Amino acid sequence: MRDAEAGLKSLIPEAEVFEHNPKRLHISIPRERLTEAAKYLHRERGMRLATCTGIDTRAGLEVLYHFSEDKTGTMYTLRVLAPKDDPRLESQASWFPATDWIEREMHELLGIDFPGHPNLVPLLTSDTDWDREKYPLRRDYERRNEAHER
Amino acid sequence: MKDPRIWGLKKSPWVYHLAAASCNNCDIEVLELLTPRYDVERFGIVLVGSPRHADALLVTGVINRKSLPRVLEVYEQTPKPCLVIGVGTCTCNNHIFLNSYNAVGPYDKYLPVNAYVPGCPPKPEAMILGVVKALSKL
Amino acid sequence: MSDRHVVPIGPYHPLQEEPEFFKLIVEGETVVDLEINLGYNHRGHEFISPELTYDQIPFLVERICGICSNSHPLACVLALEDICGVKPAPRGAYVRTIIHELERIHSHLLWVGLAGHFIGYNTVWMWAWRYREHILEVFEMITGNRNHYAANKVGGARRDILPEQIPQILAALGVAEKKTLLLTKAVLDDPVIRARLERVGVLTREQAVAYSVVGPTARASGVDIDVRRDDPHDAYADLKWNVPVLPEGDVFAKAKVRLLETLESISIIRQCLGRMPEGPIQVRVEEIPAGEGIGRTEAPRGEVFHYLRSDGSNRPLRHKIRAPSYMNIASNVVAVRGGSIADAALTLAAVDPCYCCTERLAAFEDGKLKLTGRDLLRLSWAKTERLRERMP
Amino acid sequence: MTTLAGWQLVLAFLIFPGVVFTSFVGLTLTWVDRFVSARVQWRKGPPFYQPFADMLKLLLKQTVVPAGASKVTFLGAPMIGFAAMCVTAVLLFYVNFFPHGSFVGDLIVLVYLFALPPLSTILGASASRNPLSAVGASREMTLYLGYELPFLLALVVPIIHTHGAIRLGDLVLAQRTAGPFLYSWSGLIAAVIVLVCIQAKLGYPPFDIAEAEQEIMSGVLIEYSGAPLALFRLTKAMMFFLMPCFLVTVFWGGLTSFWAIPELLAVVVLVILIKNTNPRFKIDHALRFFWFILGALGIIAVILAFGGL
Repeated sequence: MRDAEAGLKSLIPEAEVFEHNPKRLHISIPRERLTEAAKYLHRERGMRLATCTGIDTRAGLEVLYHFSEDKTGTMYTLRVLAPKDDPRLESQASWFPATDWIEREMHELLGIDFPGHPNLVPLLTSDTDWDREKYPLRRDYERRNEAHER
Repeated sequence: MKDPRIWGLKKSPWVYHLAAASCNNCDIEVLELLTPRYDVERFGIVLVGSPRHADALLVTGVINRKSLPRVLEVYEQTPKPCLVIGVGTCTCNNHIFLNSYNAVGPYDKYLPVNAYVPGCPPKPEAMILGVVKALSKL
Repeated sequence: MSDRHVVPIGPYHPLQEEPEFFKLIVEGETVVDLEINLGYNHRGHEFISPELTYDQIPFLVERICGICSNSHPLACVLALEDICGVKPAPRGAYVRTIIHELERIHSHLLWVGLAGHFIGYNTVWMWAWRYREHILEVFEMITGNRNHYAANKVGGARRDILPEQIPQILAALGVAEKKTLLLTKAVLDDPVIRARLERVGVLTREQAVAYSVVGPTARASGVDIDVRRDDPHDAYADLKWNVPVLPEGDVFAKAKVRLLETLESISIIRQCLGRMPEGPIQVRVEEIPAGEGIGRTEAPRGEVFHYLRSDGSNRPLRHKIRAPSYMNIASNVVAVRGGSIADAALTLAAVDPCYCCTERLAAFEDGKLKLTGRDLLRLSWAKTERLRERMP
Repeated sequence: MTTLAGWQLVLAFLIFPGVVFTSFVGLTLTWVDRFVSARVQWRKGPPFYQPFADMLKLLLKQTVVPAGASKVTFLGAPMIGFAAMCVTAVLLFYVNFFPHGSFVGDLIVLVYLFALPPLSTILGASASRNPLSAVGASREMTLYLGYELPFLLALVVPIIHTHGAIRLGDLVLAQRTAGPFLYSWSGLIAAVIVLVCIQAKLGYPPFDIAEAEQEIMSGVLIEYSGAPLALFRLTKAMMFFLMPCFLVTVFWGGLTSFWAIPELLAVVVLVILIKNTNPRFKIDHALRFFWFILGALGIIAVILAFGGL
């Protein structure tokens, strides 16, 4: 039972920890406790945010915050679920600049809203011809196979 | 001497390097053409800083939505007759990014491309051959 | 001579360069703010990879960046091995490590050349790139291509390094070491370069941690992280090398860290060549079970992060890719603020983004285009010239 | 006193010292410059006909005039510089071969003629309605103001040597009798100043501030293409030949002396070497360099000249 893991469990009792292997831990926490957990891992434990992954699953929009504890080389992944009908997550960009770009990317490619983000403008997609309602990384995005068209 | 215009273009092709959504490998290889080992200046090929002075556009990368309007603008600014030489497989057929939502197709959908230099990245010798072949086709 | 009228579009003239990747907001000589305009290279890798099978994905991710085209496939393959819990074949692990370190050498030599170009030493550029050709020749011999080596496979390496190739590798390493030592001496002892790079584009340790920067950018700001040592994969567990970390955080520290790292890489490769185990270079992996996997490796610019989620079929459900420059470039906003325009081009190049990104650069003063990318370069050279005047 | 008849003048203007001869020699010297520069970087360098091929190609390419740019000045600007260079060529050679035929004050006329090409560049750049070339034009003006002062100061020295002769013919004659001015202290300093001013007038490094990076004619003349661009480059090539001729005429004993050709080549090689060994100056730094360092040198040279050295 690593102390970071113990500290997190004491902070958020309802967190379930799944140990994929000694260096990869996945911790599922409710959506509301995200900021608390992230602040604990970054500020108290001094972990570095590798990146965040947004996945469109049947259960809803799942977002993984990958924190890396560089001293021991272990990866702590916070797993948060936002329901499809209300894709909203608290933005960490105000206190943690590293999440600024990745939240903007998830916003434009997956349609997750991040209230509290300083400037939630598109990061990667074109400024001229891009349909803001369509999210490419969602499962329902229609895939055109150019190979057959030609 | 056939048409002197063509002779002039053949003997001093000024090249402008246009990169739209490329992985920069072809761009580095294009730059390597200037280094002592390949030195394209012996053919009169000079890398110029503005499309206005260019005779040949060395294009790389698969155009993505954001860089398409800029690519067309640069092509329009280049005085004709000008060559378009695609460097790398991305410019031939969109390569591995064929089904990407952001790649809007190889150059020949928008510009008349005179020569393709396949290869990922093509060797500098292949690029020189590409430019020479494009010129000889004139 | 037919005259044709062309209507220029937009406030700035798009003719000279494409819209700026970095837009410096300046007041007089000092840079006040930086607007970063991404998206010109976005090709949607994460969208394409679920359509490909696990064998095809390394070829896709290789084309993310031309200069570190071995780090992405390696991280992706490590993620797959993380899902299946498989260890690569010992000899394959050593081959992968050798190619990974060789790429670091050629990437750092490339950056040293570009940095020289940015401060006006074009001979350093021609010189560094000339000796880089030796490494590219070695790559061509081992893997068949100058870049995009396709060297990694789930469970090991795709091609073996034959015993008769080793003498040429050692010869190329010898040249690389001699020249890197020369470059290190030339860069570290040249008073003008020191005056030009020291205290320029400083990224403090707190800022480095806040922006979670990785690689040489972090190590030059006193953050001691290196994925090869913290989360060792392949042959790194049983190799010995030291990780250069400097506290200053300025461009000079970043140059020094990169040069010292190149020398470390050369010694790593020599250690690997010395103790290459015999045996097959890959382990047969039948199928990828359902699950999640994280693959990380230390690319020349920092930690490359790949996350894969599989559902038991031969295609991934989700593939997250994060290149090191994604975090480093974001830190430029803080690094360039307050500096002079002449140093701007250099500071932005210090995080070593690929060549294309540093090309598109311009300075604006209250909305009006003031200096183009070329002007900023020339300002940078002129400053070098001025410093050389003042040198004794 | 031989004066050229009408048709001889036209012939002189078009063929011998004028357009054809000067541009031919100018382009060949440009090739020498590119070849030596390439060799300095271990490169093979372009073939000998490269500048001619560039000229031919540019002349026949399409000219694009940006909308909104004042068409007349945009296309007219390069012609001013070109015409000035042709007249200079005729005047310079005429004076050297018939020193008695030169008129009073032709030295001043030459100085003005040499000032026209930079002015035509500035005119062209500001006419092309592009923020980048406007920035380039303002820098070219600053640079011009910079080197004009020491340039004039340096020309005062030979005048003092010949006790107030404004006529170029007298200068040539004086040098034929009393030996070139270069061998006197003041003459040497003045020659060095003129050499540096030539470097700046040609826009070669370390003074190519108005042009972008390595490319020739890109910052200031970013909008130009086709024939106008060819005219600008041809003017520059002719200047690359005529400026050393001017230096040799005024300081090194005229063009007719036996040593004229080697002297010319020496000056050209010097210009190329300076070009290849110096990174660029920043505009205000260059201005300070011209006014204070070269200006001071000029005053010293004038004082020495008065002292008869």
